[in-house]
Amino acid sequence: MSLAEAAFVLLALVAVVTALAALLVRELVHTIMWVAIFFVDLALIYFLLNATFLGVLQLGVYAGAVTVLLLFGIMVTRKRIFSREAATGLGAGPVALALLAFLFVLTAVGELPQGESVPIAYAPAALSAALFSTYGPWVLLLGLTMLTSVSGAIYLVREGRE
Amino acid sequence: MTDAAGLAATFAPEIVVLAAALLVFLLDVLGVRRLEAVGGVAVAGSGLAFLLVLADLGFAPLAAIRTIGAGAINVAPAAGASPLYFVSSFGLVFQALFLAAAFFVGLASLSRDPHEPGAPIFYGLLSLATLGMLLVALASDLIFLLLAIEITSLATYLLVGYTRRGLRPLEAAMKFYIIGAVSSTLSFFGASLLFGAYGTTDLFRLAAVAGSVGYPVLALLGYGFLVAGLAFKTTLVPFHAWAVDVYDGAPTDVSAFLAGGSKKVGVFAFFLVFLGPVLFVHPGGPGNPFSGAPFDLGPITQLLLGVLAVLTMTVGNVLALLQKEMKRLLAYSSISQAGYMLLGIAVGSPASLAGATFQVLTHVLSKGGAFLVVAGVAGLGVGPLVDDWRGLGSRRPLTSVAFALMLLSLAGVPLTIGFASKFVLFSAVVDARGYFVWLAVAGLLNSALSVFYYARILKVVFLQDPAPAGAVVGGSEPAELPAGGLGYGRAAAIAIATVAIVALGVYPQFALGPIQAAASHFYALGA
Amino acid sequence: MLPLISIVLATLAAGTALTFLAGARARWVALATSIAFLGEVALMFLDYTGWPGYAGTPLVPGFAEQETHAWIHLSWLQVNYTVGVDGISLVLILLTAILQIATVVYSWGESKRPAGYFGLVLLTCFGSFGVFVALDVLLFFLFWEAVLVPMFFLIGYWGGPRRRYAALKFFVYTHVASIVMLVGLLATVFYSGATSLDFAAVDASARGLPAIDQSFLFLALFFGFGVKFPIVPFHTWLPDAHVEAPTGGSVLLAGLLLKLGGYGLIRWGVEVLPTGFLHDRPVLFAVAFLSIAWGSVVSLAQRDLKRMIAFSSINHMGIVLLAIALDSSLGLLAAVLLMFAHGIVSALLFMSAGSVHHTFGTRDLASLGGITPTAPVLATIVMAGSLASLGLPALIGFPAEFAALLATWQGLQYWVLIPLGILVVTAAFYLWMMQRMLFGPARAVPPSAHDVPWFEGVGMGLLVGLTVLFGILPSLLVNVITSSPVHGFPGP
Amino acid sequence: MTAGLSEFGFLALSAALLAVGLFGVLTRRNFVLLLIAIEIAMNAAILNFVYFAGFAPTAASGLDGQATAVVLIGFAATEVAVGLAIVLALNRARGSINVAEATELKL
Amino acid sequence: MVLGVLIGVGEAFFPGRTTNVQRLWLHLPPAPAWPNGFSLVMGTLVDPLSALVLIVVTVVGFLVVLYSIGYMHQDRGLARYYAEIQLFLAAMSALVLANNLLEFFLFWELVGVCSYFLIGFYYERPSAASAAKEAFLVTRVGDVMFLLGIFILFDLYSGAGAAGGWAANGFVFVHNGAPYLQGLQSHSTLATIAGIMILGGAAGKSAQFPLHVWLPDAMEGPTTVSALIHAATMVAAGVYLLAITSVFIGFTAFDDLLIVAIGGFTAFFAATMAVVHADIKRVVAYSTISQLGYMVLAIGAGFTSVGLYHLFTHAFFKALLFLAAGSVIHAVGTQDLFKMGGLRRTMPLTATAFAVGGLALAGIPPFAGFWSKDDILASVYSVLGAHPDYWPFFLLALAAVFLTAYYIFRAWFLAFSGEHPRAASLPHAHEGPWTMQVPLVVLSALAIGAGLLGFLPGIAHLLGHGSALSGIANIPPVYGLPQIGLSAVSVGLAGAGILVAWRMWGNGRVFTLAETSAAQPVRRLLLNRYYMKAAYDWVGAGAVYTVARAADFVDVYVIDGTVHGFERAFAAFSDRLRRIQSGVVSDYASYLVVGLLIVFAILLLVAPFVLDHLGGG
Repeated sequence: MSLAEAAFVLLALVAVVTALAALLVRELVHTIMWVAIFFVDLALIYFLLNATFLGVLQLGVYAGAVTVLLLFGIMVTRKRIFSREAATGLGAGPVALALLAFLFVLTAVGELPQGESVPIAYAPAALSAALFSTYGPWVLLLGLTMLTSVSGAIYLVREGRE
Repeated sequence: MTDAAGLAATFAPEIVVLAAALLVFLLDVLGVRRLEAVGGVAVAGSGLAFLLVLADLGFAPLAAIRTIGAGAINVAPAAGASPLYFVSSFGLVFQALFLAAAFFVGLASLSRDPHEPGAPIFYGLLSLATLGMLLVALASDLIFLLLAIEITSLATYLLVGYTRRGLRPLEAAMKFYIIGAVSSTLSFFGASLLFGAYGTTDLFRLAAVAGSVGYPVLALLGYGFLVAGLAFKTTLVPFHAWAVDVYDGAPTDVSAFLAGGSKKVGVFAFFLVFLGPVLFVHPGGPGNPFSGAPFDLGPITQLLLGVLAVLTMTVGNVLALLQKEMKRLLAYSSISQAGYMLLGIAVGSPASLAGATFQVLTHVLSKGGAFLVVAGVAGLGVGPLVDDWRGLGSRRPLTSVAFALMLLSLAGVPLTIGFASKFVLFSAVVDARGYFVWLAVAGLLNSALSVFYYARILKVVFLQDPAPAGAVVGGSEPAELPAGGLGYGRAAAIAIATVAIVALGVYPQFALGPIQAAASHFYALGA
Repeated sequence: MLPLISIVLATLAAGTALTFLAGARARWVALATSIAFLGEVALMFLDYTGWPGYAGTPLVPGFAEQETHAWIHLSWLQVNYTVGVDGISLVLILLTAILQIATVVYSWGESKRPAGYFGLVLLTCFGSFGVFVALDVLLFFLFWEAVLVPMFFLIGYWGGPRRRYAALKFFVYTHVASIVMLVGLLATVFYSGATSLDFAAVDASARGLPAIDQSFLFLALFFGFGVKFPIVPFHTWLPDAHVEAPTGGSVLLAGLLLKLGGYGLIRWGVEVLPTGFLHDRPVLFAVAFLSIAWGSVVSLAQRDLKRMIAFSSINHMGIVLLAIALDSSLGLLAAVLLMFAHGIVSALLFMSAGSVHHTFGTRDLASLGGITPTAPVLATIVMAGSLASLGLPALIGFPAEFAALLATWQGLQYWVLIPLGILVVTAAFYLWMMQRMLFGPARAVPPSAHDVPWFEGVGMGLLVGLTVLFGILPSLLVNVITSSPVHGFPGP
Repeated sequence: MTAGLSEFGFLALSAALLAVGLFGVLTRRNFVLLLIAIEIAMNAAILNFVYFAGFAPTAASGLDGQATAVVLIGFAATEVAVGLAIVLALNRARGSINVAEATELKL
Repeated sequence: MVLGVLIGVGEAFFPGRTTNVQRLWLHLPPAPAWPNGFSLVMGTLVDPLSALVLIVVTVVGFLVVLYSIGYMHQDRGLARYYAEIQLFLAAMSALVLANNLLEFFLFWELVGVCSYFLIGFYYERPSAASAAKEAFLVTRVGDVMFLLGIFILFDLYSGAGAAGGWAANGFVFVHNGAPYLQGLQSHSTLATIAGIMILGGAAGKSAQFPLHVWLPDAMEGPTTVSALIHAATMVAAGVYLLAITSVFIGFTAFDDLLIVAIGGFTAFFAATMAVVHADIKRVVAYSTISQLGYMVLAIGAGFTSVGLYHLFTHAFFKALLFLAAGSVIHAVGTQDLFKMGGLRRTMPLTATAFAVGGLALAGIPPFAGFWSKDDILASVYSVLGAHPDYWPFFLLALAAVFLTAYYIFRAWFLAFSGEHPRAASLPHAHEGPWTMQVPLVVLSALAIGAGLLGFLPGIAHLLGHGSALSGIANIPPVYGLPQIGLSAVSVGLAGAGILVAWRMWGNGRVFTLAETSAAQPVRRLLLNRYYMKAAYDWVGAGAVYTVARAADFVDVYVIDGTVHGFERAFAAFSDRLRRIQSGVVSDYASYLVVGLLIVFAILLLVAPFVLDHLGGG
């Protein structure tokens, strides 16, 4: 097992654990902490996969912006910051469903691309150039989703009358 | 791609709608929030775009202003090029349908209470949602498709809750959002698995690669996730549960748009992903990964969609039978209608494609129209229950007759468009032979079943006398309806829809011709 | 040549629309439409037969008055507006015209939303006419369904206390049946590989289907048409619908709607799928005998006059089914004749039942009695109707029943004992009804009771006259029927 | 990385994240936690794109995957923003963001 | 009517002429199923048979109508009465003249309906309404059998025509001048059944056992109607049917035996019931049944013309009896013999007429009944050697002679002898107006002379030629000496009957059977008409109605109940299904995941399996 492999296993375990922790801890502020760690952890995996640009983006957007948004959401909706999520059982049904989904996806294990070599690294410059030429339509669409969400969300959140 | 004018020509309808949306927001920012102004802009935008699309489809009097040359339509992207979108006459047909729905809803909403706030955001989001739908109809790439769908989704989440008041709309928005977000996640996950399996997200390239390497489990899983994600939008059972609550809780005009418009996005996406370039045209492959037998994804998907279609029709109809609330009843009926449309996809012949598309047109006019009537009648003070509609036939005869025609159309009664479309659809399904005949039988039995609840509504509206004052059941029905009418905008929208229902019922060829042509073009793309 | 059928359709459609809009004058519009309709039907007869001096050979080979216009083109299917008549449909069209005018006249005094009432009556006749002339699967189905809607409203709005239940039941039953029928027809079209829905095309290609396919398809069609008949055990909508329907509704229901089933079975079942028909004949016979016996025996137990007549309709339509199932030309002739006869006679009976109800305020046979002195005209009409219904010679029912039973004997030998025996039961309940209601000391006669108003009398009198006319001169109809281009008939 | 373990490990990670996300959606009652669960699942999809981009057959398709991942990260943030807007509006209207309590619409 | 008499008389003077006039009623051009075309005709066939009966119908009809003018003058609804009578006479004449079975059946039904109307003339009386219904129903049973007989015959004859096709004129009795006689031998079973069916029809119309129950009840109608329809003409139509059938078609041996059996038995059976009844009209009605039995007996034994001869005479004296009884009823307002008495003093004409009728009925020479009845007995006797199984029925018929004489004179003595009416409340009786008296006189004359008319060459020719047509050319000269012994026996029996009647009832005596008498059960049995009416009522009103009620119950609760059951089960199921819409969004998400798993399962597991094993779509 190479070092990269070992790192991957470690990071993967951390990702799963933090994800579960984020959902299961009862202190909502702790949840945000776990989520932040989860996002950072994923960014590390992206680095490991030689996707530097994405790793950075993950750190900026997810670990940064999204986490702050979520924290904001929790703070606004809870009178006390350290309020606790009401204990809800795990439920055998949901667990079973999730496990089944997990197992179904795992059946594809024999058909993954053979990782003979290290992941290809792409120059961030090439990626950004492509984003504004070949993949321009995607970015345009992304812009439109943002336009939609911003205009609507602002209106929805805005208090009171016009 | 190089010629900006050419791009502008290609995207003319989308640009018009986007411009309308931006203009609405601009007016809002400038403080012009009058209903007539913002609504007028949005309605004019969708109307103009509608005409442009019709022009591009080559309708005789409009063809002079067509922006896309006939030669540029129905051309599959060249191998290697990755333009992410293309113009097909089939997509144009759907664009026309989407724009029609948007136009009707926008027009009808011109009659809303002018003092109620939120007109700019309503029309702005409506235009943006429409824009997303238009883009869906252009996609030739999975990610493009999914992102365009998300534009519509985000806009409609917000539309459902835009009144900001009242528990019901916000609860509906919450449910819509959660289920929608999970579904979009599943869709993207599916796309990622397909990307992993075939190394591309371009629909035409996917088809080409699949034709050579076959269907690994990874790809199957990817399609499975896509089915689930798109099924949410199309309200297939068991992905449907949100729809009833959302149609019920949303402002009724928004429900009309959801049922009449945005739901069809899912239908189109199904067409695009599972029919056109991808599956059925390139059957065969190396083999079944489990048994080693000759393996063909086409029949499997057909079976899957067939099962979902029957399940959807049946559950939708059965549950509609017991509904006491008008909007929820229509919502269930809308779910069952989705089953009919899926039937056309499951069969996957040019004929059934045309039939399903025609059925979509029926649904736009009839279900959308019905929700518009419900919204208008609710504005008159009639309660939410079906029983609250007692005796409306004698007090609002014209509205009631229009409503009746819409319901009869949904039930598939002759001389309405609903009959014509079901006829075309079912005959196409039967024509496919094999076990599809049983699908058609299931569809027909379901039609028979659906007549129960439509007839019940008609019975209440026309045959029962208005409840005496004071003996109000459930709703808060005043003894006398207020003198006011539905409003000119709404009346016009309902009238247009009704006329279309009858006219296309008597002479369906007018719509059927272009639809058939578009369907066969679409089918020819992958050949 | 004039496109007579389209002209009739246009007349009826325009008349219906005008009637709906005419408000208080609706009845005059309806009457004018009916007279025009009757006149046009007379023209069609002239055109078809070249009366007088008709010798049984139509001037036009095959379907007369045929018109074809393209309607819906699908890449895999051609749908046309194709209409035409032959002797069988012509006779039933005549029935439609007669019943329409009789119903309009009879209902002259309708005061509850007359415009709607008369409009729906005309609409029903419009649909029936369409069914009889349609020679295209889709067009046929379209008119078929178009009959349901007005009848639904007629029962549901103008009906008795349980009208909504009855209307819904009627609608659901018949709609389910017509769906099955449509499945059957479409499956026939597609399995046979026909690329057009025209009768001629479907007929030509479906005859080549293998027997087992035809058998299943025919069963589907039989169910679809059978519920309209109605066949036991799918008949329970009929008594309820009749009991609750207004008189005009009952008249059209019994007189016309039930005939649609018979006509459909002959035209689209037996003609199109002859092998399947032969294959399924045992089922038809069983159902026919069951219907004959059941309708008659159950009507014996009824207290409600209309319910009793409704069950007797089941009995008579059972004989129609039996006659069709015999697969003989005499049987087919008998079936059509019987449908015509039953159309007139059941209309007459339901009208008189309606008049009894108007006059005496009840249709309960247990409480009615001795109405003859109060309402001699009504009593005479009831008697005429009953006697015609139980097959008295010189009235219209006799030639039809005679031919049906003779054909049964020829086809089935001693099985004829069932319908023959049931004739006695049929006679029994009519006689019992007359004894109960018309004779004996007067009971339950309200002081305000009077004989029928003139318009009801005229409406019923018209039918009585026709009952006698066609009873004495059945050849007027028979020659027209047998000139149809139907297998086994002399044809053109 | 050699074949075998890492493939399995990667697929296990991706599937596990999806499963955890779905599990969270099914069991959590706090709207914000639901948002988090959805994001976890979304990250599984993004991870897929990044991973498959790394082993894509051609450079063009590798760029495809990475570009998709970029767009999806952006989209996820947008989606969360809309979700939070609904959270806030709901909180204002109901005083609670427990999704299990919002059952005005049912049957 | 006058025309009818002329035709009949004309026929008598131009013997052997057969006039067959017919017009096409219904014609179908040739078709695959009927290569020669197919036509039904309406025609009139005047031949000796029909002429004879036509004379009866018209003469009696005329007299009865005349009588009605006086008898009915105080009734309401006279227009209806006369219209119905005229309709009846027209239909009856047409029936007699019909030249084919279909036409015959048509008018057969019409006279039945007229009978129905006229029995129910006093429709306000529940008993009248009920009797009318009963008459129609019972004859309907016979009609249905008759119809089946027609079908069978039609088939046989059409089979005899074009091979496998339909004969051109399937039903006509006389075709090209010759009767249809061929074709039956090869279908003896069918022919036998056809004969039985026709006998059934005749039994219904002519009130033969076991379909006789309606006739006594039919006396609810006006007496004139009883005289015309239920004594002279319509009830004779059944006999006429048997006659023409035997002439033109012929019965098989078994059928003949059956006809003899029914005729002979009915003759006796009806007479026994006449013995005990107190209603003057009913007594006469039973006697009608009994006399019809004689006619049937004769026809069954092969003596068609003899049966018709009795029909001819019987029509007159039975009409006379009824009209006389009507005269009594008209005068005293009751039909109960035990309330009458001594009427010969106030109503001498009527008493005489009734006595003449009674003597004719009893068969005392030289009254009409003697000739014809004796002829029957003699002719049957003549064939006993060839048909020993006719013996019992011959004896029954002979016994009936005694009973006949007894009951009719019992009636006479009860009504006319003695000093004064037994019931004091009776109004003072008097003779009716001349319109009633003239028919009595004329009919009395006929009752005396009609038997002798048989010796007239014209009438004899009618009879003789009828028998010649029948092809059974063995009508014996029955008035000859060989039968004188038999005649003596029958006249003796009749005289004994009269004597017994006089002993028991003469001079106002009233015979009362002791309560303890062993004959009491027999009397009750007879009074209750052998409980046959009760049994029929039980079957009709009880059993059939119960079955009908049960069927109705099944219809409402089982058939419709099944429908409603489905509806309810469906509603319950649907309600359960509805509850999955819980309103909790987490549940919706879990449905979504379930759906995802279903999709996977189908894609990965089910579909490949199905497609592998079932060969794909």
